[in-house]
Amino acid sequence: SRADRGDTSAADTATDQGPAAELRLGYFPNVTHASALIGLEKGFFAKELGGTKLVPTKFNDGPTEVAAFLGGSLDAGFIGSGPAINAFAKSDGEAVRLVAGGTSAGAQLVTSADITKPEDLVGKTVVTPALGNTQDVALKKWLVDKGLKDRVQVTNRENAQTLDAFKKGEVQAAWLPEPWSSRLVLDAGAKVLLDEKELWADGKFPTTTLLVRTQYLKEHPQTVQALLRGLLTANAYAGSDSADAKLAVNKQLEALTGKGLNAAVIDRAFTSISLDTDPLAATYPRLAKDAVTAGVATEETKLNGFFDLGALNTVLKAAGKPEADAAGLDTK
Amino acid sequence: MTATLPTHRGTDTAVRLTGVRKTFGQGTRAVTALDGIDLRVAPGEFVCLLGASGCGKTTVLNLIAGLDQPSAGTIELSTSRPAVMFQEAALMPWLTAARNVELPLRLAGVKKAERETRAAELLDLVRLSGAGDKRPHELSGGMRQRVALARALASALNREGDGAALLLMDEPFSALDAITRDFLQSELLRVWQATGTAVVFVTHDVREAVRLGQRVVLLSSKPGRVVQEWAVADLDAPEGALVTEEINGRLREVISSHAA
Amino acid sequence: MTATLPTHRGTDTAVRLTGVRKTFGQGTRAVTALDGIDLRVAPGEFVCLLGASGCGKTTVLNLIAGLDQPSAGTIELSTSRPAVMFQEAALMPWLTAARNVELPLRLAGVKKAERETRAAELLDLVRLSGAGDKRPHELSGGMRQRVALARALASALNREGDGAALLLMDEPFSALDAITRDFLQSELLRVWQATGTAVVFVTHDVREAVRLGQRVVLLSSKPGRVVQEWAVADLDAPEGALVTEEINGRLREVISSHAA
Amino acid sequence: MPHEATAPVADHAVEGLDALDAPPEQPRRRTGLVRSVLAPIGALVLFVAVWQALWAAAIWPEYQLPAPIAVWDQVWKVTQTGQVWEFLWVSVHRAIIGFLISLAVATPLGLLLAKVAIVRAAIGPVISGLQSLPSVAWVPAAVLWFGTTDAAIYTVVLLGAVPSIANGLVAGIDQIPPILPRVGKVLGAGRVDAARYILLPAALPGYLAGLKQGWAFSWRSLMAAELIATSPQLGFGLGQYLHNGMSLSDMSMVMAGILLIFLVGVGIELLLFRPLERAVLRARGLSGSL
Amino acid sequence: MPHEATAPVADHAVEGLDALDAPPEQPRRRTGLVRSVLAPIGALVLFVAVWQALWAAAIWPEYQLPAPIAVWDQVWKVTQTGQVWEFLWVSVHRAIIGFLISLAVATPLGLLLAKVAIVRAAIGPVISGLQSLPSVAWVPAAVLWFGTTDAAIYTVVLLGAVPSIANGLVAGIDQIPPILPRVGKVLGAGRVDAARYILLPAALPGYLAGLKQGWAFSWRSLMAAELIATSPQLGFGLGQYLHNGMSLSDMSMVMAGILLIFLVGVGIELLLFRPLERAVLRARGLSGSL
Ligand SMILES: Nc1ncnc2c1ncn2[C@@H]1O[C@H](COP(=O)(O)OP(=O)(O)OP(=O)(O)O)[C@@H](O)[C@H]1O
Ligand SMILES: Nc1ncnc2c1ncn2[C@@H]1O[C@H](COP(=O)(O)OP(=O)(O)OP(=O)(O)O)[C@@H](O)[C@H]1O
Ligand SMILES: [Mg+2]
Ligand SMILES: [Mg+2]
Repeated sequence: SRADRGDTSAADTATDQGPAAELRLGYFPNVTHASALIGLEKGFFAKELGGTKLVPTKFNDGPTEVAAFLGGSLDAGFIGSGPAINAFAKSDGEAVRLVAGGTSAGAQLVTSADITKPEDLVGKTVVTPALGNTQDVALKKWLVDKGLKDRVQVTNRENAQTLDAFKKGEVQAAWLPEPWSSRLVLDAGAKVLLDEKELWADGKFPTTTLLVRTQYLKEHPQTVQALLRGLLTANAYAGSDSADAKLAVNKQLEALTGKGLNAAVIDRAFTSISLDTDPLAATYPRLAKDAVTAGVATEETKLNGFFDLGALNTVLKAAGKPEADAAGLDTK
Repeated sequence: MTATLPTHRGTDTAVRLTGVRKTFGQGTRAVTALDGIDLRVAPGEFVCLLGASGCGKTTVLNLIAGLDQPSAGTIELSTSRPAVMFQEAALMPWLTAARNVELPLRLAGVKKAERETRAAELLDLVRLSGAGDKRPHELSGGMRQRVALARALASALNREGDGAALLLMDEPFSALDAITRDFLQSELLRVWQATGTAVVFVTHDVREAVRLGQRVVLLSSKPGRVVQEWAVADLDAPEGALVTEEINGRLREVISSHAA
Repeated sequence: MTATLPTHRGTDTAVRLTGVRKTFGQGTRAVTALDGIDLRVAPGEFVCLLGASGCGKTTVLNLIAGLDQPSAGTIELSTSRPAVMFQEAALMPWLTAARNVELPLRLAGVKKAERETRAAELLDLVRLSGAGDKRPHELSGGMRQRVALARALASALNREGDGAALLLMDEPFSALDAITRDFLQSELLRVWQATGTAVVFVTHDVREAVRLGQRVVLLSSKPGRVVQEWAVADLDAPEGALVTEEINGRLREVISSHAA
Repeated sequence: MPHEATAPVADHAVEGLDALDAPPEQPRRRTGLVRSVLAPIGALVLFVAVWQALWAAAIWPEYQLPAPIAVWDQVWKVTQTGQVWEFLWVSVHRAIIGFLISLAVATPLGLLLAKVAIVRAAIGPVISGLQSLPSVAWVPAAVLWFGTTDAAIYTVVLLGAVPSIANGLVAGIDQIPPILPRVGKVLGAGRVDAARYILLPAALPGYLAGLKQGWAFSWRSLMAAELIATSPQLGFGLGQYLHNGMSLSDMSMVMAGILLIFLVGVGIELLLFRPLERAVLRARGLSGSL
Repeated sequence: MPHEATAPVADHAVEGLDALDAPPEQPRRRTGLVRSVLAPIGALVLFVAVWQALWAAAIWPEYQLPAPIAVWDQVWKVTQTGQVWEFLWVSVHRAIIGFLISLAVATPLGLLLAKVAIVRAAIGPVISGLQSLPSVAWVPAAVLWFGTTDAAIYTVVLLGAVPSIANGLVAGIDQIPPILPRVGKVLGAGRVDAARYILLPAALPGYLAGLKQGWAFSWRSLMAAELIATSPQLGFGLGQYLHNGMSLSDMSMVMAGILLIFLVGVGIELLLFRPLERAVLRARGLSGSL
């Protein structure tokens, strides 16, 4: 039976097999996935990957991307920190490893003008994108801290719907990632009640991260390193030539969804996010704890072994940059 | 079954067909079933229609009933809606025998209790008193035909002040044994006499036609035309046998002339 | 239609029913249609079944054909599959007349060309040569019945080395005019003599039964039982008329005794 | 004993359809009872056994194929906390209301489509086209127009179920042997009477098939609507439960959600449609293998 | 002139079904032609006119009710860039393949369900239950089991369409007058022959209704499945286009997506099912108001 055999998954026995023939890379058509969009638009990934064929796969939501990871049909992918933790937890720490950060910060609690302090939210409904996603956890934790937990309703809606509902006055408050918080502010006249940055030391917290399937990471570390080099290049490009980077992001968005964002929204969104390969590992235990506090999870996810920053640090070292810290979460 | 209804012998015809033609289908597949039919049925008259299989008898009844439109010619009726008994039983498969008989009464808005009594009487008349709560698929072929007869009679007898009544029957006794058939023939005659309704009766049995009808009309086939008519009211037995012989001979002629 | 098939008079019965009972439904709604039927048909014999409407004739044929199972008693057949002509035409509405006739041949794996020739021959036999490409709903009632007859004959004639042949017919001529009926009776007799198939033939026409059959079997009704049998092979006209009279009388008795 | 329990429901439903003269149920044979109770249970046991065996063989990792017991635990958990009754109540009552409204709209529509040639030519294809639009497509539009209210949900349900029921009725009417409406006509049925006493009962077997599909569409559309549109006003239904399972990437929760949705579907089939269908077909001597 | 164009398709489809002995079409009357072309166009014009009037009245803001012309612009845009052909190709070819596989699976399944009492008792309710599961519910499971491949998409489509087609066939077979299979039996049809020569053709009108519903389910399910992901392997279909409109909360894009999906549904109905249905019903003298 299953119990006697124990779970020896393929990942444990995998060995280095050199560069892969193919890299299936997941991402969203979203500003918080800017590194991915820039890297793809400018060909940074393809260049570094050389002979490895890059297969970009666009996802519409985190859970589907997680399913693709768990089903083995995705090798690497940009994804929000919430689903990333889920992917790790639901596979009992097997299926995936977090190899680098993607984007940090870029989430705000925006409200209608008549709400000026947290207490004004009492009796109102606050919207977040999805149950258990990064913003959902953050909002619920914040409500607990403010002692508003039972006096404020939280509900989930697709971001696009939230925008329309806000315009119609059905919704007065939402905790949203970029570019949606910017769209609410610029297109619908919302005010920022709280920037999530204020809740974190240095204003840094993970929004998008880069996951790799554990087995892939063990079999093709060189390919993962190539991907990370591409990511560094993309981030560097965004830092040095941000106007063109924004253009690149918008081009991708238009190609992927048929329509770009207007310039003001992109500009505002870019000011609140930062593209950084540091995974901010130290924040994860708090994220895991917050999920419990927020009532989204029943027990704290054990994150030991979640991080595998070997490839990242090799690449950073080669580039002469400081290594990233796994905060002790890289071992079981 | 003693219902008597006002008879309407005031108008001079119950049905009149003038130069009626009926063609089914278009183009090369067109079939002319009837061509130049002229027929007049007086109020209260009992007319039997004879003819080879496929000559157009059913088509004539359908046209009179208003279920089909003639391709040419005119049809005049003195009643708005004749009662019809189809060649098939055509019972509603979801209704019991009794409910099938009640259906025309229900459509005419007759109250439930009265409906039930009348249906029971009619089922009795066709010797199916015990089968009222059976469904069509539980009945034999002949029983189904008798239910259809009872239904047609229910429809025929339930007409108040609606011009001259008219009953169209398409081989109503074909699936019955000789004895039941004899019995129902007498019942039909009784009902006919009591109500004074005009009847157009299709049959293949020449003796039946001579026995029941006041007039026998013979149709030819391909296309159907009126070949000959015989007045057969009030004949005695030997006369009847003679006419029967004659009609049979004519029928044979018509059929073989067509086959040739 | 000159197909001759090997006759199988070797076995001593074509069909034997012993103590057959058939009850429809359960509990209070149960109807015993047949009770204690004993009947033997010799190979090549032509047996006519008579009885009041609803007495169980169709049920007997269904049991012999294996379409229903008897509630008690046994049924032995020397052929694996008798040919059946149902009381209704039961044509496949999606097939033309010719294709309907071809159907049994198709099921027996006969080649297309031969199928078509044979179907054309049979349609000719029932005087429907021109109607082969019509669909059932375009045919008159009598025409449908004749197509069904042609189909049953196709099924009966297409059996090679399959025990003694058996043909079951349920009022096959009821919707036909006298002349066509006469003609088809002769054709049926011819086919019967040529092939030596046993025939069980249900009819309401006593004269037809006496003319066609070698033996006439009378069933009583509610429940159906064999009341009496008459050997009617090779009678001349006056003898035939006498027997017909006798059978009619007996039938009348049976029906009125039931009604009482 | 789902079977015995169904009898009264069936009778009741049949009474409600008295207009259509559906008959009382005939006495049922024991083999039928045994078969209709044991066979589905047997199928279920077999299914769970295969699942368990596959899981035990550990061909797939746990997160791809959760153990049956893990799924059962999820169901048990919501049952224990009583939440399941809330989900079921919220979803089922909505589905039933939606279905009934659809029925009321689709029946006259179907009659019109089937009997009035010009209506059929003009909007027949539109109805079929509507049927092929996924419910998810309507959700954002419905929410935009009606807000996250019950109105939005019923809109989505109606857009799913009405075309399906109407098409089922049309198909049923198309198949009526033409002699029956003719009989109705000579017996004196006007347009309304013909519909009530001839067309609807004659089309009932096909109509019922359409109703089954219509119910499936209602229920699916409702789930789709609940998956996407959520708000405290709307309550917490099965679709929402499933959605939460998906958001948390919790496979056993997803499977528990699927299981619950599926059980409602099967339950309605066994408690409502199966006996109705059986009664209708039996009354016409169309028992087949029922 | 959709109508004239359909004739050859119909004939062809009928030929393909030669087994079922569908007949050649009968000559068509002019009024029929006019009616079946003009009536839908009239309905369309009326619809657009009402929409335009509502929009012009400016009762709702633009983002709730875009102008017809704005939607048309979106359609025009994707047509100009040629993208629309890609969407259509990706989606339609997948839907057709999925539908054909469903057909091949559902037909024997339906026959078994209809004719083998134990199979019906055991898995009949399961099939109906499956039908009531929303396609979106299967998406995560399908991705988990089959990855982001066509296999996942076809799984979702099959789970939607197979039960629907099978149930349609069962309903069709249930309604066959019992005399026809009896005739088949006495004419010497074995189980397979009976299915091929009697049951399937006799059930054809009901089966066709099931196929229509099955097609609707395939197409809807496909739209739901296309929300999974886009990648070079999966291509970019109509479902994705619609989803993009939703995530951009661009109402005119959403409506353009709905319009395209709807047009495909109507197109298949007009080009395939309508003529087929007409031919089948005509051949049986069941023309009704067709
Ligand atoms: N499926 C059934 N369910 C219930 N009762 C039935 C069924 N089939 C036949 N019966 C009953 O059995 C009896 C005999 O029927 P059957 O059809 O054999 O009569 P029949 O002799 O062929 O009559 P007919 O000359 O009118 O055709 C009838 O009383 C009928 O009501
Ligand atoms: N709907 C139809 N389409 C095409 N031809 C038809 C149609 N109805 C009847 N016919 C043809 O019209 C002719 C007359 O048919 P009708 O049913 O009136 O005959 P009938 O005299 O009643 O014959 P029977 O005594 O056999 O019932 C037949 O040749 C038949 O094929
Ligand atoms: Mg006729
Ligand atoms: Mg009989």
